[in-house]
Amino acid sequence: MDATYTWELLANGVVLGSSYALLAAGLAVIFGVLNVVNFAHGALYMLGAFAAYFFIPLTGYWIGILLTAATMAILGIVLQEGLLRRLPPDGAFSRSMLLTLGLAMIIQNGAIVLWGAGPRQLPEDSRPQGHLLLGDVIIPTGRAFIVVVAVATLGALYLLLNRTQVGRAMRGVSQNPTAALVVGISPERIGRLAMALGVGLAGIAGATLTPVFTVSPQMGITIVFKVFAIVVIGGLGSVPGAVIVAYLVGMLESFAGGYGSAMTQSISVFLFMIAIMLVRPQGLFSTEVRV
Amino acid sequence: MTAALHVHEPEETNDVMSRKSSSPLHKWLGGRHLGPLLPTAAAIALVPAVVTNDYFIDVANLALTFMVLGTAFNLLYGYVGMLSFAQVAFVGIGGYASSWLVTHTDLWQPVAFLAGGGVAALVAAVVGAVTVRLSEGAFAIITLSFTLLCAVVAAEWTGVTGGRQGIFGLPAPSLSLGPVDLVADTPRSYYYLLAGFTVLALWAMQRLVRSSAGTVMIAIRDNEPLAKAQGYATNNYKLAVFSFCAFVTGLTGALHVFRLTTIDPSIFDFYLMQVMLIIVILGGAGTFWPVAYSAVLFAVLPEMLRMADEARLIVYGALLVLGLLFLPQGVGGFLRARAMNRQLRDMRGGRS
Amino acid sequence: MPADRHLSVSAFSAGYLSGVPIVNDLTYGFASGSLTTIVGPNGAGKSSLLKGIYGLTRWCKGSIRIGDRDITALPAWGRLQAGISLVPQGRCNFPHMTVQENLQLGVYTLPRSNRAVAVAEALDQFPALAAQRTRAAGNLSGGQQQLLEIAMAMMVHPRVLLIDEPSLGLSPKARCQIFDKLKEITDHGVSVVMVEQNVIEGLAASDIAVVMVDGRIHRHGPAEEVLNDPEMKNVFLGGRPDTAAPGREPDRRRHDDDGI
Amino acid sequence: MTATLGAAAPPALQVTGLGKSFMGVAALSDVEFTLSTGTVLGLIGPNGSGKSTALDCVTGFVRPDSGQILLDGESIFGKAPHLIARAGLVRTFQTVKLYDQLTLDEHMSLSLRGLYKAGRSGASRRRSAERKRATSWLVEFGLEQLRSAPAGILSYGQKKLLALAAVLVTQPRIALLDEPLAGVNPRIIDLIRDAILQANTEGQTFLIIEHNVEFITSCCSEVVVLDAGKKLAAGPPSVIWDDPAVYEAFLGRKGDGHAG
Repeated sequence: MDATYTWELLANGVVLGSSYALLAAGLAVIFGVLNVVNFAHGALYMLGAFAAYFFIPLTGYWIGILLTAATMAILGIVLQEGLLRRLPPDGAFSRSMLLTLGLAMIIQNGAIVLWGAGPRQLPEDSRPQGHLLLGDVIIPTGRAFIVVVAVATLGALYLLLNRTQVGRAMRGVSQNPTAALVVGISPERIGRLAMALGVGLAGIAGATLTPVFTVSPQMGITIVFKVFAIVVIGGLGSVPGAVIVAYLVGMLESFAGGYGSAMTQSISVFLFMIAIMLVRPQGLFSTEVRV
Repeated sequence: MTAALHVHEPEETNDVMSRKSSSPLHKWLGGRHLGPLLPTAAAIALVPAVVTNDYFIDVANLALTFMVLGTAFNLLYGYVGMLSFAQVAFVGIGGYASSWLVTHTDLWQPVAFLAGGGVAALVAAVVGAVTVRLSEGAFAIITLSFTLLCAVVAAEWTGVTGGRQGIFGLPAPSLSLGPVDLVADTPRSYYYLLAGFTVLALWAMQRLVRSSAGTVMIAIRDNEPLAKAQGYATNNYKLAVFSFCAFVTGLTGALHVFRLTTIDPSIFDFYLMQVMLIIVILGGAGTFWPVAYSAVLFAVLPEMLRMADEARLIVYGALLVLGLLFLPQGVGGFLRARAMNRQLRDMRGGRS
Repeated sequence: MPADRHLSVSAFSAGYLSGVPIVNDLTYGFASGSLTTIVGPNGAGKSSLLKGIYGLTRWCKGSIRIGDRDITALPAWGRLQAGISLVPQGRCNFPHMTVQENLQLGVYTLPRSNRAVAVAEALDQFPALAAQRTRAAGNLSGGQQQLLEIAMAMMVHPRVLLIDEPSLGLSPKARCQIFDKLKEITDHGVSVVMVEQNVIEGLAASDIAVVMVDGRIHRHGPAEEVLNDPEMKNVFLGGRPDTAAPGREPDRRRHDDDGI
Repeated sequence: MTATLGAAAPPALQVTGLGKSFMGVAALSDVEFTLSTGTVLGLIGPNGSGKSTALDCVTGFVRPDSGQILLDGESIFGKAPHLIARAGLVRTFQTVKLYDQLTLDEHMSLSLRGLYKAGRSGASRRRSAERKRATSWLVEFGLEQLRSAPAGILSYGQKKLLALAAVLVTQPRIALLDEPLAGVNPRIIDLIRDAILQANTEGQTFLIIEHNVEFITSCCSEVVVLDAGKKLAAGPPSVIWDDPAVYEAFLGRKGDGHAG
């Protein structure tokens, strides 16, 4: 077996895993704090990619990504305030899934109406130029940036959740909403923040892909399936679990794709999820709570 | 409520449990619950006499298809509380399996159709064996992932599914037994085929819901641990209903694609899933007939509001969101709540 | 007694469905710096009164004042800042966080600069918790968790502490500790309003008793007086004060406990 | 106990060496108790002592790590909850569980039918006897007026009664009740106590978790005390209350808390 090819697959796995990790962490934050399975995550990721597609030629790479993150975070707040928060409280769990699914369809088909179904690519001169050489492995700068942005963002997320009072408050709301209310945490404020974070992370994931791949309204569908698998394997709502599994799945996919077809890639991820569910139905990283 | 604690009227208590006896056949068909099925069947039978235009007959064909698909999804989500996004996958699996069997083997057509449902049920049994015991969220996610996986497989597994082109030019369903030779090659003749199937399927599903197993299904939805503590193998019930619904859905899928005479990976698109969701949510999850009737509405409505596919999906998405926000129990749930309030008022009134 | 610690409600109604008041047009001024215990039959609206005062019921009417300040319009966290803390029924902490982290969230509404001091103070005042600082709250015993919740509520130096059924599901030993702690808190000038099903032990520990029936105040007075009032025996049995209770003697429970 | 005629029948339920830990923290270790047919065994202990975990392990809702659980001499260790229920161990839950949309009648018949697969004969006479029993329990608990109403509308106390009735009507080998009295008023406490005593007189075997000392003293023939997941003591209530270790863990300071 060709060693360089293996290294390339490995690098590719890290890049894929970084994108997945951004998406999965956002999904896990939203689930953990709001108890909402956000089925619109893929559509929001696609919106992020389109936002970056429009921003980057105007402002350049880094500012474009920041602008995208900010725009998407604001969109997250709007969705939370305008829709999710208004769901009637009884049976809200399954209804929130259906609501976000409806939302996904509105966004996705709206994008087709607005921008057409065809793929688009960022003009050559707006993409990050050059490449990195790691041994024999060539990594285009755009891909390397995905990893850099992901690691920086996830590091910041870790610090936010574990080292700041507001992050502690977010974890608090996810563990016991009533207790959070009693110590004076405003659930509305934390809910907005969680949606802003989650959707912002999806936006960043989309934005970093824009300079590397093509952008199209359907791009969210296939990727979100893998991200859902990641979140389930990691244990719904566990942010560290989601990030670790994201890199695992990125590797798995890179190698399954490298030695097989797109079909084997998808099937291997699905089978991995099923296998984990057989052994640990609550996911790899969720903890058994004593009643 | 405490006032109820000291009232005793034992005379009243016996006739609630004893039921009026009727003919065994009537009983087996579903007894006193048969109610709305007969008028519905009569209305279905009357359509060809009233509607002359073949185009509208085709719309009616779609309405029948949606009635079965919507009701099967309602059985899962409304009655057992399983939010399964795999229903659309079973439509596709049933469609692909029956198409492949008819085009690649000499299997008698009715058997090929049933086999379409059978394959869907078998796949459901395998997927369900792992997923029915998982949390609500994990179940929803895995079933959705499964549907997306099916789309990928249908597009890539060219040898069997025909890839992105799919399988086309499917023959009209025909039943030739000796001198009898029935071919469903026009929308009108297809309507008779679908109408028979729909009434049968609705009867079977209604029979299940009103049976003692149906009560267990509701019990599992309302409180699964208690059902376990009362000796019910809840996972087996869930698996059985999941597979049964997959069978009905797969069979409907087979009939659906043979009406269109073609199948390709787009069958796994969000469109059908979204239609099923809207039918059940706006009709009222957990109420039988309102869901069946709302299926008719959502088959006819888009034909009256002619618009591009994307625009229609946006409108449907918006309807779903608005329904969830403003009519969360659906029309059926609203009616049921009203009836229950009336019943409670009567009970309270009778007591004082 | 400082007047600004005085909690009062007037023409106060609260409930879950609009137009179905569980607390019904209630007017009362809670005594400052003392332990007031609210007793009454199931469904009398005791818990709803506490939740209504803290702002957790779905709707309410009338006014709530602390001292001279009307706090009716404030959301829950605003009322907390105005000096009202609530410890609701059941477990109400963050089970996967350590005791320390729980306490850090307890001071969520305090200015950043005061937080560390408040945490240190709480650990000082609740030595039982200091010993468990690094354990996850969910792994503490029921009594310790209840103490933790009281500690979290007290960290913001409230004027009024509302506490709902602190003895629920606790052993007699843990119950005693909790009641003692509450008495100690009133000694520091904080008004404590407690809802308690365990009428006899609850009233024995308190200064003032309020008897609620059907969302209204049936009577109130010194706890000892109400406890020994024979007319109240049905209330202690969970019934209404005007109907005769069949069977049991009101002090049978105490008798049995003495006998063991 | 002495076996006078041949070999003694095995005890109804025998638990030995039961252990369970969550996240490395032992919730139960080496717990053992024996329940004889026709008796009422009380399982008591401070909160968090593992009572509910023990019940969950015995009924299959939590998979125990180690030990032996014998029902009439046959192992039910690690079996699925529905199989254990069919084998005759039928339980209630600490937080009352019901089917909100189903009627009271449907609750009773579901309960009967679920356990009727456990080898009960389906003869119509048998079934009509069961139906009569169901009706009489509903009458006894004052619920017969509401029998065709959905359980969601019941008050908390009525819900507890219905949950108990649904267990008792099946006349299980052993009825396991998790805090049947928690949160209900004394009037309903009396109803529940009388129902349990009546069923016991008719031969029903019980395992009951409860905090109510008076109830334990008057109803249980035998008590097992758990503390911190370990068995602390066992014996008749009168003996147990004199055990100093039990005092320390469960009752706290002797004679305190009853001033007045």
